Amino acid sequence: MKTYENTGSKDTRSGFGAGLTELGQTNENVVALCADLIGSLKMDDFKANHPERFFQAGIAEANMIGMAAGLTIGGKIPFTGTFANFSTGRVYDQIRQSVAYSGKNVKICASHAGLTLGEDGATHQILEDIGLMKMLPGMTVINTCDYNQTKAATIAIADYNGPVYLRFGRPKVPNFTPADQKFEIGKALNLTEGGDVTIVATGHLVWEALEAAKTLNEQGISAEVIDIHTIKPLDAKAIINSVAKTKCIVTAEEHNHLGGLGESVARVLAQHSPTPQEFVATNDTFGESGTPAQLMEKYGLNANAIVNACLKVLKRK
Amino acid sequence: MKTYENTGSKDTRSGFGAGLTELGQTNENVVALCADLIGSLKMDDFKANHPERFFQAGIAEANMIGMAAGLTIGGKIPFTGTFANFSTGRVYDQIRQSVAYSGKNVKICASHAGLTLGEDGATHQILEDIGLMKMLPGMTVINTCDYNQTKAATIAIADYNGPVYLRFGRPKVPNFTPADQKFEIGKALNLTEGGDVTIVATGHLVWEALEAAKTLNEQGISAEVIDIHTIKPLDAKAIINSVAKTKCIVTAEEHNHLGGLGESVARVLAQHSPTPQEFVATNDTFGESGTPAQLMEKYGLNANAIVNACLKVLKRK
Amino acid sequence: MNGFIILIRCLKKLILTLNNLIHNLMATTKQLQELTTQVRRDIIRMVHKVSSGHPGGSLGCAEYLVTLYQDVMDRKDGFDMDGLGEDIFFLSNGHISPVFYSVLARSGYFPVEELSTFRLLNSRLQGHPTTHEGLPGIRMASGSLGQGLSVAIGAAQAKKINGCGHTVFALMGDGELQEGQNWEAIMYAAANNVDNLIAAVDLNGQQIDGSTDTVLSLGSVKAKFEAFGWDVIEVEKGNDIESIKTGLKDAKAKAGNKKPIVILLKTVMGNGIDFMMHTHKWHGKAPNDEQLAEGLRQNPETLGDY
Amino acid sequence: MNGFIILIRCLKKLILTLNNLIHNLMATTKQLQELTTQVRRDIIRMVHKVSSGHPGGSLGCAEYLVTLYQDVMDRKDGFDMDGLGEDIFFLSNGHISPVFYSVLARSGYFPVEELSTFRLLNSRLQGHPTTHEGLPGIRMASGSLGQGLSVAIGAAQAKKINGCGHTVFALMGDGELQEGQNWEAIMYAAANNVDNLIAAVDLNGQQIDGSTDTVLSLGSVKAKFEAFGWDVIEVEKGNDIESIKTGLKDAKAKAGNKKPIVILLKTVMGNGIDFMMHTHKWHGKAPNDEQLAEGLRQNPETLGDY
Ligand SMILES: Cc1ncc(C[n+]2csc(CCOP(=O)(O)OP(=O)(O)O)c2C)c(N)n1
Ligand SMILES: Cc1ncc(C[n+]2csc(CCOP(=O)(O)OP(=O)(O)O)c2C)c(N)n1
Ligand SMILES: [Mg+2]
Ligand SMILES: [Mg+2]
Repeated sequence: MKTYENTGSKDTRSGFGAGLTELGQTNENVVALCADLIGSLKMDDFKANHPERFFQAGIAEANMIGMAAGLTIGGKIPFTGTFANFSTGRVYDQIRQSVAYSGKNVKICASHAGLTLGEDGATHQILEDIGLMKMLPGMTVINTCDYNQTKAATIAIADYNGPVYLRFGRPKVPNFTPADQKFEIGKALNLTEGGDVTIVATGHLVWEALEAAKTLNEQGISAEVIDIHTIKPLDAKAIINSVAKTKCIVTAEEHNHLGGLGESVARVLAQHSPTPQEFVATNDTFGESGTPAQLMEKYGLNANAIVNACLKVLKRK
Repeated sequence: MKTYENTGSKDTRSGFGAGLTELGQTNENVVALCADLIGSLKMDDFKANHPERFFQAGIAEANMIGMAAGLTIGGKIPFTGTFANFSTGRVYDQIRQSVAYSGKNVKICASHAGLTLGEDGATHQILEDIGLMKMLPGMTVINTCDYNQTKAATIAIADYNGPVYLRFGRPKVPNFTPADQKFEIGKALNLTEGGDVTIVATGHLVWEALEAAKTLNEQGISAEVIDIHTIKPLDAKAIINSVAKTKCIVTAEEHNHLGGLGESVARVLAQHSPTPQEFVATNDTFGESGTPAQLMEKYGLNANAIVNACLKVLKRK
Repeated sequence: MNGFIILIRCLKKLILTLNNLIHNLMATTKQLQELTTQVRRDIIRMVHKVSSGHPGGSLGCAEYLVTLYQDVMDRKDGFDMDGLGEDIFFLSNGHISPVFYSVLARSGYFPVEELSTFRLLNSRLQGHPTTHEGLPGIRMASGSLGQGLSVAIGAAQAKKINGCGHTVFALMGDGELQEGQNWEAIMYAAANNVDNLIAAVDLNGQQIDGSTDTVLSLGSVKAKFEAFGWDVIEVEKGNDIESIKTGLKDAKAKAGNKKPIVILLKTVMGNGIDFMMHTHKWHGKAPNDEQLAEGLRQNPETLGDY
Repeated sequence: MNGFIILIRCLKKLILTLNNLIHNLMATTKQLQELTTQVRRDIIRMVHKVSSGHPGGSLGCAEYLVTLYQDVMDRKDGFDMDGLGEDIFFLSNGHISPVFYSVLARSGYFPVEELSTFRLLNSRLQGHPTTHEGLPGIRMASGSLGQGLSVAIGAAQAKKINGCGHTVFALMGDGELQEGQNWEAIMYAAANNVDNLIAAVDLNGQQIDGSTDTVLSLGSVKAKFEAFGWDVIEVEKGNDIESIKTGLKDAKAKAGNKKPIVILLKTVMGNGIDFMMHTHKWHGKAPNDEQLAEGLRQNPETLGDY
C-alpha cells in the first residue's frame, strides 16, 4: 500500500496565505478583501505588500461580497476572506445574486470551517457550507486537505475564470501532498489503490482516511482512498470507476451528513450504480466548544470512525 | 388505481393565509411578521383582525427573523412571511443562530418558492431553499402540495414546538387533498399503491406525480405515489418500505437536484438499500422569466418528465 | 427570407447608430422630455403585454435615467463588461427593469424591438435585470434588494485602481434603504473616501405595502446620509429634467472631494399617467387594456413605438 | 459519596441564595467595585485556563454588566426563558462571554465553580453564549455578530403584548455596528416606538484588526443614532460605576417616551489590567502564566475565586 509522510503539520489557512502572497507578486489583477479577520485568514502579507489592492471591509460581510462582485467589473480577481460561516450562510443571497447568477470571477476563501475551529463553538463551526455553496449553479466548491494543496489551489483558482468557494481550516494538520503539485480543479486524486472499499474523503479527513487505510490494511482489507478536493464539479467518473471495483463506499467530510459531499456521492451512485455507502460526517447536530481532536473524536470524524464505517459497509456488500 | 379529483385550483399561499386567519382566532399566542409583502403572502386578514399581533418589518428580512426569535421569549409563536428566497438564503445565518441553534419556536413561512413564481425570474426563484433549511439541525422542513394541505400544515405547525420552515407557492394548482385533513408532521402519505415504481414527490409536483401515475397506469405500469410533504424529518421508513416492493424510485421536487429531497432520499437508500433512482428536479441551473407552465415544461418538472424518469428507472432495475 | 433577415439586421444597425448619434449630441431638455414620453409608453406597453412587472417605480425614474444616459454619462460606443474609460451605472432596485430596458434600448445598447420580449420565456429581458442572458448594458443582476450599492462601490474602487477617472452611478429605491446591507455600504464608502461614486435614491415615499411612512418610516434620509458622512444633494423635483440636470451637475462638481455623493430624488411613483400617480398600488401591477389605452393617450408617441 | 454530592448541592443552593440576597439589597458602589474586581479575576482566569477567549472586551464591560445585574435590573429569583415580570438582558457581542458568565454566576444563575468549565468539552459555558446547553441566564445564542438587537426588539415587543411593564436591555460592540442588520433594527425600533428597550454600545474604539478608526471608521455614533431617531445617552466614563449608574438612571427615566434609547458607553478595552488596556491586541488573546499572575496581582481577590 502506498503511504504518505507528514512533512510537518501546518494549518491549511497558512497555505492559503502563502498562495495569496505569491499571487500578489505574480498576478497584478488579484485583489483581496477581508472582514476584520486579517490575522486569522493569514492575509497580513498580502495587505502589507499591496495596500492599494487590499480592502478592509470591516464587520460587514454582505457589503464585502457585493464589493468583490463590483471589483470584477474592471478586470480584478477578488479574493474575499473571512470565517466559513460568515463566508457562506451570512451572505448566501449576496453570493447567489451578485456573484453566482451574475457570473462574477470572485474567489470566496473561507477559513475555520467545520468543527476543528475548536473552542469558539457552534456559532462559528459551520457544517453546512459545502452544501450551501454546491447548490449554487456555476459555483466551484473546493475543500483542500493540507497546507501544500491549499497553497496550490489558491494559486490555481486565480487562473480559473468563474466563482469559486475555497474552504480550509484553522488547526495544524499533517502536510503530506507534494510542495510542487499543480492543482487541477475537479480532478479527484487516487491516493491509494485498493479493491475492497472506496473511501472518498475531503479536507481534513483525507489524512484520517489514509490513517484508516493503514489500519484496514493491517486487517487485510485494501482500501482505495480518493482525495476529492473538488466537491463541485464532482469527479463522478473517478468515484464510479472505483466502486465498480470495490462495490462499496465510505464518504468522509467535516460537514453535516445532510447536503454535503456524502449526499452528492449518493446521488451520483443512485443514478449510475446504486452502492452501499456509509457516511462519516456529523449527524445533523450543532458542534460545541472543545479542542479539535476532542471534537473529531466526539463527533465521529477521525480515522477510527472511518475504519468503523468501512467495516460496516463491507458487511453490506 | 386510486384517483384524485381537483376540487378547484387554488394557490397554496392562500391556504397559508386561510390557516393563519384561523390561527388568529384560535391561538392568541400566534403573532405574524412580514417584510413588505403582505398581499403576496395573504397575510392581510390576520393583520386586519389582529393589528396588535402583527409586525410589519419593512424590507429588512434579517431583522425580521431576529425579532421573531425575540418574540418567542415571552411565549409568542411567530410566523414570518416573505418570498422563499428572502426567507432562507437572505437570512440563513440569522435563522441558524437566533432560531435553530437557539431552539426558538419560529415558523418561517415562505411563498413564491421555486420556478413557478414565474415572470419575476431567477433572482426570485429559489431552488435551493429545501437544501438550505434541511441542513440546519433541529429544523423541520415542510413543502405542501395544495391549498388544503397548506392550510392544514399552517395550523399544525402552531401546535408543534420548534423551528419550522413551511414552503408554498404562487400559482393556482389543483386542490385535491381533503379539506378536513389533519396534518401530521413527518408522516409520508401514500396516495396510490403500486408495485412497479415508487414516486416520491413534494409540493407542486405531487399532483404532477399523480398525473404521471395515471399515464403509467395506462401503459400497464403501476406506480406508488408518495406525498412527502415533510422533507425533514424524512419518513425514511415509508420510502424504504415502498422500494422494498418496487425496487426503483423517482423523486420529484421543484428544486435543484443538488441538496434537496432527491439527495436526502439517495442518502437514506444508500445507507439502507441502494436502489436505482432518477431525479425530477432542476439540473443545477438558475431559472428564468416565463409562465409557470412554460417553466415547468422547459425545466422538466411536470407529469411528462416524471413519466420519462419512471420509464428510465424501470429499465435500470 | 434570408434577404429579409439581412435587411432587418441592417435596419437594426442603423437604429443603433442613430441612437448613438442622439446620445452623442448634447441633448436638449426638449429632446430628453420627448424621449421620456416615449420611455413611458415603452414601460406601460411592456408590463401590459405580460400582465406583470413594475410600472410605478419605473415611471417615477424615467426622467432621471433618460437624463443620466442621454445627457450626463460619458459612455463608450458598444458595450463591454469592464466599462473602463466610461461612466457606468448600476440599478439596485432591479424591479424597475422596464425603465432601465427602455432607456438602454433607446440609448443604443440593443434593438428597441427586443423590448417586446420583456418577461417572456427565453428573453434577454428578464423580469429583473441580469447579466446571465448577455443583455448589453447590464453589468450585474439585481432584483433581490439591497445589493447594488455594494457592487457599485466595488466597481468604483476598480476604476480607481485602474486609473480610470470616470464615475460610477447607482440607483436605489427608498424602501430599499430598509435593507441593512445598504448601511454597510454607506458606512464603507464614507470611511474609504469613495468619491467617484454618485448614488441616487428614488425618494417616492412608496413601497409595496403602502407609503414608506406607514410601512417602516425612514425618517430623514438626508440626516441619515449626512450622519454617515456623505455629501447629500436634494432634487426636490425629481421628475423635472432641468432640476435633475442641475442636481447631477452639482454632484459631478462635488466628485473627487473624498466624500461619496448621494442625490435624493423626490419623485412621484407612477409619474406621467394620472391614475397611477402618488400611490403604491401601481408598484407592481400591470394596466389592463383600457388603462393602457388611457396611459398611452396621456403620452403620445414621440420617437416611435417598438 | 452520595452524601458528599448532596452536601455540595446544598452548598451550591446556599451560594445561590446568598448571591440573590446580594442582588436584592441595593448595592453600594463599593460593593459593585469589589464585584467588578472579582469579575476581572474570573475573566482572565477563565481565558487563561483554555488559552482562548476574549478578555479585552470582557474587561471593558465588567463595570457595566455588574451595575446592570446588581444594581439596575429588576430580576426574578430563578430563571425562565420567558422572563415575564422582570427586566431581561441580551448580549449581542457574544465573544465577551467571560464577563457575561462571571456576572451571571455571581448573580446566582449557576454555581460559580462552573466557570472553570469555560470552553471545555461538554460544558454549558460555550465559547459563545448559547441556550443550547441550557445554561440559566441565557435567552439566545450569540457569537455571529449583529443579531442581538433584533432579538431584543422582538422580546421588547413581546413584553408589550404581554402587558409586562419591564425593560429589555441589550449590549453590542462598536465594531459590531458595522453589521447592517443593526441598522435595520435601529430603523425599526424608532419607526415603531420601541421605548421599553435600553441598548448600549461598548464604544471601546477597538475591534479585531485594529482601532475602529483604522478598520472602518464609524464616524459619530451619536449622530448616527440620532439621525435614526433614537434617544442617545453618552457615558463618557464607561468604566466608572457612578457614571454608569447615572447613565442607566437617565435611560430608565427616558423609557416609555416613544423613542428607543441607547447608551454610548466609552470604555477602555482590557480595562483594569494595565498591559491589556487601550489596545485591540487583547481582543481575543489569552494571557500566559506570567501575564495572568500580573493581572491577578493588579486585581486582588475580593469575593473569593471560583
Ligand atoms: C431582499 C428583497 N426583499 C423583498 C423584495 C420584494 N420587493 C420587491 S420591490 C419591493 C419594494 C421596494 O420599495 P422601493 O425600493 O421603495 O421601490 P418602489 O416600490 O418605490 O419602486 C419589495 C419589498 C425584494 N425584491 N428583495
Ligand atoms: C458576523 C460576524 N463576523 C465576524 C465575526 C468575527 N469577530 C468576532 S469579534 C469581532 C470584532 C468585534 O468588534 P467589537 O464589536 O468592537 O468588539 P470588541 O473587539 O470591542 O470586543 C469579529 C470581527 C463574528 N463573530 N461575526
Ligand atoms: Mg419607493
Ligand atoms: Mg469594540
